[in-house]
Amino acid sequence: MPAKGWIEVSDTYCKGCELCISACPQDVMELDITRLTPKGYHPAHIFKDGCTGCAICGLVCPDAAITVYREITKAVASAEA
Amino acid sequence: MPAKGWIEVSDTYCKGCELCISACPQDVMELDITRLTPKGYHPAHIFKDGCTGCAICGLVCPDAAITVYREITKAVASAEA
Amino acid sequence: MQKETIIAGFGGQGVLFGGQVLAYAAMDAGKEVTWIPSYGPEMRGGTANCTVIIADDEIGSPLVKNPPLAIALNLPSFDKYEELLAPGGTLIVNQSMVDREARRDDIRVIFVPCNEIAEEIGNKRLLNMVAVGALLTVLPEITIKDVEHALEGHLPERHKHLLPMNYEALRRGFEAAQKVPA
Amino acid sequence: MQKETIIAGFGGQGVLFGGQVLAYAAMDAGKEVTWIPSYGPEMRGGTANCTVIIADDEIGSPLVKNPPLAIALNLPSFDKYEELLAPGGTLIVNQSMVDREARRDDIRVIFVPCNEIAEEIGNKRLLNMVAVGALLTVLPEITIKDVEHALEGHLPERHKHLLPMNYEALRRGFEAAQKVPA
Amino acid sequence: MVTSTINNLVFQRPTGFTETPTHYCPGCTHGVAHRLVAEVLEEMNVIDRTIGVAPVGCAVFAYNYFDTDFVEAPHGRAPAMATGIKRVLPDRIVFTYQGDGDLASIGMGEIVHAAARGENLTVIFINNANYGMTGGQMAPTTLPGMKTTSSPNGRDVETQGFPIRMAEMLATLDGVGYVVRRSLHDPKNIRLAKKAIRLAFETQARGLGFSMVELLSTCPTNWGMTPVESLKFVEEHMVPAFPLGDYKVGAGVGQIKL
Amino acid sequence: MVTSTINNLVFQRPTGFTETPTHYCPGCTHGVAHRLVAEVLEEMNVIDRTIGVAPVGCAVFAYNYFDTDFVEAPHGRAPAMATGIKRVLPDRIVFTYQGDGDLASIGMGEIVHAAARGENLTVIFINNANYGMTGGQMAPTTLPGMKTTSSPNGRDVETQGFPIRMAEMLATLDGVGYVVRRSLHDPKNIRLAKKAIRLAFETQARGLGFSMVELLSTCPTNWGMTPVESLKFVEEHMVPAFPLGDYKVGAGVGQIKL
Amino acid sequence: MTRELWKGNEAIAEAAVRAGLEAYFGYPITPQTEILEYLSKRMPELGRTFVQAESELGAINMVYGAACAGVRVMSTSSSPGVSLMMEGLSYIAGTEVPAVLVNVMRGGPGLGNIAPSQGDYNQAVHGGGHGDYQPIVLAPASVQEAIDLTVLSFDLAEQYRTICMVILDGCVGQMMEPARMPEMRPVQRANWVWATDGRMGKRERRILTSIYLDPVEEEKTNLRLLSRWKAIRQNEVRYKEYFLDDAEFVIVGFGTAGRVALSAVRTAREQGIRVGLLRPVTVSPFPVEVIDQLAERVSGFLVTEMNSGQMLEDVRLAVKGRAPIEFYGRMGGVVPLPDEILQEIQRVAAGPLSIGADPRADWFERMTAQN
Amino acid sequence: MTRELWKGNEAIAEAAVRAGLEAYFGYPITPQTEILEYLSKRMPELGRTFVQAESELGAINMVYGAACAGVRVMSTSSSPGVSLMMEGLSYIAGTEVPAVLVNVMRGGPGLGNIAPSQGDYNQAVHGGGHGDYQPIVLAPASVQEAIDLTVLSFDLAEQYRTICMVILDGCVGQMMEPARMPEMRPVQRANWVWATDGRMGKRERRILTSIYLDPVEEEKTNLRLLSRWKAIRQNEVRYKEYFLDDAEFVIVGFGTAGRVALSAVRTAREQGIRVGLLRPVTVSPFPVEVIDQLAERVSGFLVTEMNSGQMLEDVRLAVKGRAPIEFYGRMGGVVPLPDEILQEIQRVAAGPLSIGADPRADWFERMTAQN
Ligand SMILES: Cc1ncc(C[n+]2csc(CCOP(=O)(O)OP(=O)(O)O)c2C)c(N)n1
Ligand SMILES: Cc1ncc(C[n+]2csc(CCOP(=O)(O)OP(=O)(O)O)c2C)c(N)n1
Ligand code: SF4
Ligand code: SF4
Ligand code: SF4
Ligand code: SF4
Ligand code: SF4
Ligand code: SF4
Ligand SMILES: [Mg+2]
Ligand SMILES: [Mg+2]
Repeated sequence: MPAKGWIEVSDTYCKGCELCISACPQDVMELDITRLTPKGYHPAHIFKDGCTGCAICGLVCPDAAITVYREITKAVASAEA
Repeated sequence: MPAKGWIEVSDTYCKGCELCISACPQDVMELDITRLTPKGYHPAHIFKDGCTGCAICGLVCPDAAITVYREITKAVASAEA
Repeated sequence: MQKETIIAGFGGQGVLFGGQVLAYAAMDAGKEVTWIPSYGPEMRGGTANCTVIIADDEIGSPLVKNPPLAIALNLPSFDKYEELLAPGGTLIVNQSMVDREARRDDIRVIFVPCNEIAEEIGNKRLLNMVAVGALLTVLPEITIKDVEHALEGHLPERHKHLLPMNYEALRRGFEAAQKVPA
Repeated sequence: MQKETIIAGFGGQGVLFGGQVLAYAAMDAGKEVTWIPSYGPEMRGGTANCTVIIADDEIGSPLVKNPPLAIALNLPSFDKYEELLAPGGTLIVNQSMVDREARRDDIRVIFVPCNEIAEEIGNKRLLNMVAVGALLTVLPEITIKDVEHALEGHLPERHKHLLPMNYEALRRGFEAAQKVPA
Repeated sequence: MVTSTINNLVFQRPTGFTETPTHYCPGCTHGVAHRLVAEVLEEMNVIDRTIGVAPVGCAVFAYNYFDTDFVEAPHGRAPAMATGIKRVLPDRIVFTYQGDGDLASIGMGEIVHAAARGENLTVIFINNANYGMTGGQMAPTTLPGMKTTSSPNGRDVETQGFPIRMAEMLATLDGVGYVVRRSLHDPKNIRLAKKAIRLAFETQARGLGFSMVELLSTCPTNWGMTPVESLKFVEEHMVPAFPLGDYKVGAGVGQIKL
Repeated sequence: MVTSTINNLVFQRPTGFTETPTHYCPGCTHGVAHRLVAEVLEEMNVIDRTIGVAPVGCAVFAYNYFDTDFVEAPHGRAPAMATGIKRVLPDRIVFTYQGDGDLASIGMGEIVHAAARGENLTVIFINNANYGMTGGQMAPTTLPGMKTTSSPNGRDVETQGFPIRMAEMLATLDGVGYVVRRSLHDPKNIRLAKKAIRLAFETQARGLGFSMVELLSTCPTNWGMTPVESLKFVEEHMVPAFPLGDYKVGAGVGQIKL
Repeated sequence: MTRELWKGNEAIAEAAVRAGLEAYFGYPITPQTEILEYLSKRMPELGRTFVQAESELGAINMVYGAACAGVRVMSTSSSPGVSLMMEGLSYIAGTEVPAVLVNVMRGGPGLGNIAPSQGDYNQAVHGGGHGDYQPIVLAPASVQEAIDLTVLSFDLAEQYRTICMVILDGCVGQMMEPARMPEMRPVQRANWVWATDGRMGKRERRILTSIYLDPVEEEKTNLRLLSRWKAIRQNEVRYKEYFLDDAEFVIVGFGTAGRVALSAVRTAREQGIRVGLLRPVTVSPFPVEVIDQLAERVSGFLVTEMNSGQMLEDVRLAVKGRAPIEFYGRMGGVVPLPDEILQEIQRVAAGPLSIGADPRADWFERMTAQN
Repeated sequence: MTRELWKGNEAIAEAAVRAGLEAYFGYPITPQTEILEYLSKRMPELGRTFVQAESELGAINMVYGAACAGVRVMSTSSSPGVSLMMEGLSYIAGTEVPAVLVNVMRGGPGLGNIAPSQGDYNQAVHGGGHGDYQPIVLAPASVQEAIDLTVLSFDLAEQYRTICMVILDGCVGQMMEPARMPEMRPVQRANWVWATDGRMGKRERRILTSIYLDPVEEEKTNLRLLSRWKAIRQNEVRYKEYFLDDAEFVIVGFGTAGRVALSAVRTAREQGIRVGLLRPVTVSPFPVEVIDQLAERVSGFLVTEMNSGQMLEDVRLAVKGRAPIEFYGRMGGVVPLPDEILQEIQRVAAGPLSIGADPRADWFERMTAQN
């Protein structure tokens, strides 16, 4: 079961260049044409599940607009072990 | 019997640098300390027989001061042949 | 006669070409004219404007602080030039891009929905021509015919097929402006 | 008091150092002094000269056209400075290198066989000191002692062993000049 | 069995950056190069003692984006200015950030001599095959046949000359400790570019001589392409003309383990 | 059998020279380089349509010695001036004659770009490891440890950098048709140098691109050696540091038969 | 020729082509780049020489070379680029070959900005390069003038074997105005007696150089340059005057500052202020005589420039303390507007004016007070 | 300190070292090379920075970098080399960092020769670089003055965050005179609030740049430069006067031309001519006030320079037509001799003099008549 991840795209920095979108291996990104950034761009966002938190979008983003998180699941000993 | 040659060194150009002297394969050159050029140098000259007209002195002279001649001997048909 | 017009808007709204068409028309009409763009550093996007001065005699300054005429194709330009316009002057405003009333009452503000009209004609890039048409209502020295000739003479070949649409844009803009009560 | 001296000769004759020794002596004697070489393009060989001005007060021009004193170490310099010397001036000439008499009679020309004297002393490169010695006969403001101190203080270490020879050269030049009838 | 879930932050804007958004056009990989430099300076923990030298070119405002001291050099002279700084502050990290017009055209003399002198500088060289800032004129790195505003019929090598490969050229100089070429056109190459930038700064930090990373970069605006098309152009046309690789890795640099 | 004797003139001052004696120091091989150029121009019969560009350096007065038109360029800018001339007079033979300070230091930008543009020029490059004219300061070509008036303790590569090998560097450029290094320290090498100079001018005459011959040369005056010792110095110290050889011979040039 | 709408920069490029420009060497720099871009297309079309040089240093020395070859040659740049040409310009002057250089000035010093400026007046007029030499410097204020003066610059440069500079600001370069282009002149090479274009079996060899080791020879060269300069001062002074006949006050301004002043002068006239305008067209040689005459009768001068008062000094030299002089300048790329100049006119007309005053210092006080 | 015999060039080098010079960047050029050669030995001995740059362009930009780092830095060159520094100087001025540049001027224009000259006065004083800026320019006339002014140049440059140039001619550079060296000052880095020397955990980041895209910002910068210039004009004018108290005629000359004039003045005094000498030590700021006062009472000025009359214009600006001005100059490396100046004094004293005359034009006529 693949790692689950998600991202935040900053409206301050995103210029809607689509580089992240074309780079995302999971094809879960697109421009949010319903919104405009203060600079007047349609920012990128995740439009469906499947983000693995691989951070490739962040790697290719020329404007350092993306923050990537990944959910990590690990076993822990039960209390009365 | 080696070719016979001789050279002329121009007082206008010679600066007595001795490059020709050290380059002459026959060691027949030296500075003529008995003479001064208009510029005040002792010019190079041939001081003994043996010049072969190889022109090496001319080749190394930085001041194009040397003219080289070589005597060439060849057979010719006699008049009444 | 000397009349100064400033045309302002977003980079993509054809501000500079709108001004050039006006300049060509004025020249062909035998007038003196200057066209000068606001040329900033190599910054992409942002707002652009140009100043067109039409006169009978040698023109002095190619720039003016308080023009009698202006076209504002977007809100920032509306805000800026409503303030700067000379008292008694006229401001053509692209209604499609502004959501407020005029503030000054010592100038005349003509609202024209340039985008909508252009889209009706079938090419929203013509919004600048709509605005120019509207301007002509207060610039009698230049006739629609003059501008049409200018377009004919100076529109790049590859756009010549758009001439009729441009003509219509001019007319529709002119009419729309006329309808506005003085 | 201000006295100008020009020292001239071939590049190799120690013209510049001769002048510097004079300058050091003057300085140590508490005088104002300037030393300036003729600095030409980077041409090898050729003639060199320097001007030494000794005075009690601030010195104006470091150069003069007609010096009252001069040393000519070779023929070209003799020719040149015999002409330029101020009337009533004195010219020290290195007899070893010139084969002619003086032409002017409104100046004093002192012939000293600098090369020969230097060779007698045992180092022909000292010919400049011989000439300087001779000059002192007409430059009472500077004593032989002054020059000797100057040499002591400013001769490069590696040449210090030559000091006695230099002193002798000065003295021999001085004496030779004195012998010449005024 | 009980499981717990932790949310890990795996990627974020480098702290080596200021908060100012860049003035670069959308998709311009100048921004990627900036970020990589900021990440490296952060990882080496030298932000605090770094002085950058901005060029004249689109990166003229680089000084607004890095949280380090910065100066702005005359067109092409960044290596000379950096030399002046590094020589009097040898314990600082000094880098220049230069375009291809700046470094390979007007600044040729300064870059070659900084390299020949083995100045302990790091040079980030952005090769985007044109003069971006002034509107897309031909650069020494413009590809043969490539149309620019000053080679309107495509660069004619007969009259306008051939592209200069700076990395190869500088590699002939003994003063160079590290000179390589990388590209910014895809994630893999971006990772390699970052490694190279790190190695370049390590070269400087260890006093191993001049270091330069040439980066193949895009100029969507003047190329008249979308950012995505531009990356393709780099891959398909620039990489063949400017082969990626290590052109000189000095002995000492080879030993560096990261 | 009868024999007759003819006196053959086997060597003389080239007619490509004027009658002016040079201002060079005794034994300075600048003079040899001059003579070889004059001989080649004479043999190619182009004296009449040749324009030379003199540098700032000891060769500043080169224009006095060649019987051709001549201009005198600002320090290091000869390749730019030559470009200006050749571009408007493409059927003329245009050459620059430059020292190592002129070409490899201040003139680095101009020489690299003339080469990169593939200008049809011939460059005679005199490498004498110092600035002769100004009195023997360090040049980019000064050998490590070599004492000059501006490296009084010997060139310290740590602070004063490493010698630049121009021929090797320019050979990396596509615009170059012919670039080689020769030496003037003995008859054999002088003959090879002349062949190279001939080939360089032939490269230009055939429009095969930029051509340069780097010549290892002496500076007895500033080296503080006799002319003969200077030749030895070239052989023993300069040749190892600046290997003789052909660094680029373009396809077309390879075909030239003399 | 009919009027066409031309952008200043492109008009200069085309005018040079019409004037027989045979070779162009330049390097991109805003706000001049359109000239280079225009010629990168136009020159090859015509089989002429266009080279984008590696730098302004390269460009000016390519110009130097081509000038020595005897062809019509030009470079164009903007302030920082022109500063890089100073050594080359001094060599060109010392070698006495003709060359044309256009400087589309921008805000400075340093990298500054690309807005219109006149900050390089001193550099152009009083010689930014080393040594004694005086270039001819033309200052167009309109697109038509830019065309006419570009053509003229080649003729003057060749007639006097001198550098001829055309200095303008971004306004004139970026502005579009109706203008008439001259007919295309055929490219012909004058057979200059000095050109080093190869002997070609016709003549003795020639040398072009700026080195004169013997100071006496160098001084002769300087005197030769000065004698040309004398002729230039006598024959080539050009200026435009507006409302001077009855003027009580005279504004002096060149280029854009001059034409902005014209608008202000007209308004002032409407308000009954007897003010006139003198717009130097050649700023070097400077129109000294006309100012000299005006100084005898007017009650004040107002110098206006887009710099801190550079031409001001030349006006002061011409006025020689006979009339009060006031100054108004904007710097760093700020273009003065007619209203500002009008205010200045009113201030000056209101008086009082003092001959003793230091116009630059007073202006500085006003500028810093208001800021 | 005792008097030692120093050669001008080497004295400047040692004086800079004593003043705490931390870094030197230069390129060889006659007649300045001794400075570079001296420092190539001296600086490394002291563990300080010496770099022989690839060119003057490289040198001035290394100076620019080191100046931004906040250390005492200097370059030295001669005319053609200084012309190559114009862009860099304009940047340094626009960035408001202190830097010292020495120009040992030689005959020009172009390559010219290496003889003593004052042909770069305009370039130095009126700004050879683009844009509006004014450097401080000091003009020593003796070895002692060369030492003192070199030391002063660093203090002034730092105090006013400006360029300070020292211009001299080959005479002063090559001459030996007895002089006193100052004590060695310890090298200490002032903690400049502007220096980009790395944050080092102490502070926010700093930026040094000369670009101000917004013309209004650039204008503010220009005004900042002008306000410093105002202070400089008020505080830093320096000159030497000789026999001025009762002078009927005043010679104005700087550097070597000034001290040559001194000899002539003395002889003229012996001949009963009431002539005095004003020798500007700061040619920028120019000693306007003293000339202004003299203009009120003397009956004539004689300006003498080793150029074609560059400082002459500044004298004319100060005199404002109140007294006649005559000029005598030698060019191209020719050094005037006292006899020549004396003749000129006699000519001027004999009169008649006209206020209206153009001193430069009259001088040119005399020069060409006699030749
Ligand atoms: C001396 C000088 N010449 C020219 C310019 C104009 N100019 C500004 S940026 C630039 C070229 C920038 O191209 P590049 O270095 O490739 O950087 P890019 O914008 O492509 O990143 C030029 C020519 C200048 N500012 N200064
Ligand atoms: C702009 C400029 N900088 C410096 C100089 C001084 N200068 C004259 S020749 C020369 C160097 C000559 O050395 P090189 O080029 O090696 O020629 P060489 O004399 O050794 O043959 C220098 C630095 C100058 N004339 N112009
Ligand atoms: S890459 Fe960055 S800037 Fe471009 S769209 Fe994605 S988030 Fe926005
Ligand atoms: S983290 Fe990976 S998967 Fe998630 S959006 Fe970014 S690129 Fe796509
Ligand atoms: S020709 Fe040969 S043998 Fe004769 S002198 Fe010259 S080098 Fe010697
Ligand atoms: S090589 Fe030439 S210059 Fe030297 S000594 Fe021989 S002939 Fe004379
Ligand atoms: S112009 Fe080109 S290089 Fe400059 S920011 Fe835009 S895309 Fe990037
Ligand atoms: S200085 Fe050196 S290079 Fe110059 S001529 Fe003399 S020996 Fe030759
Ligand atoms: Mg680029
Ligand atoms: Mg050399």
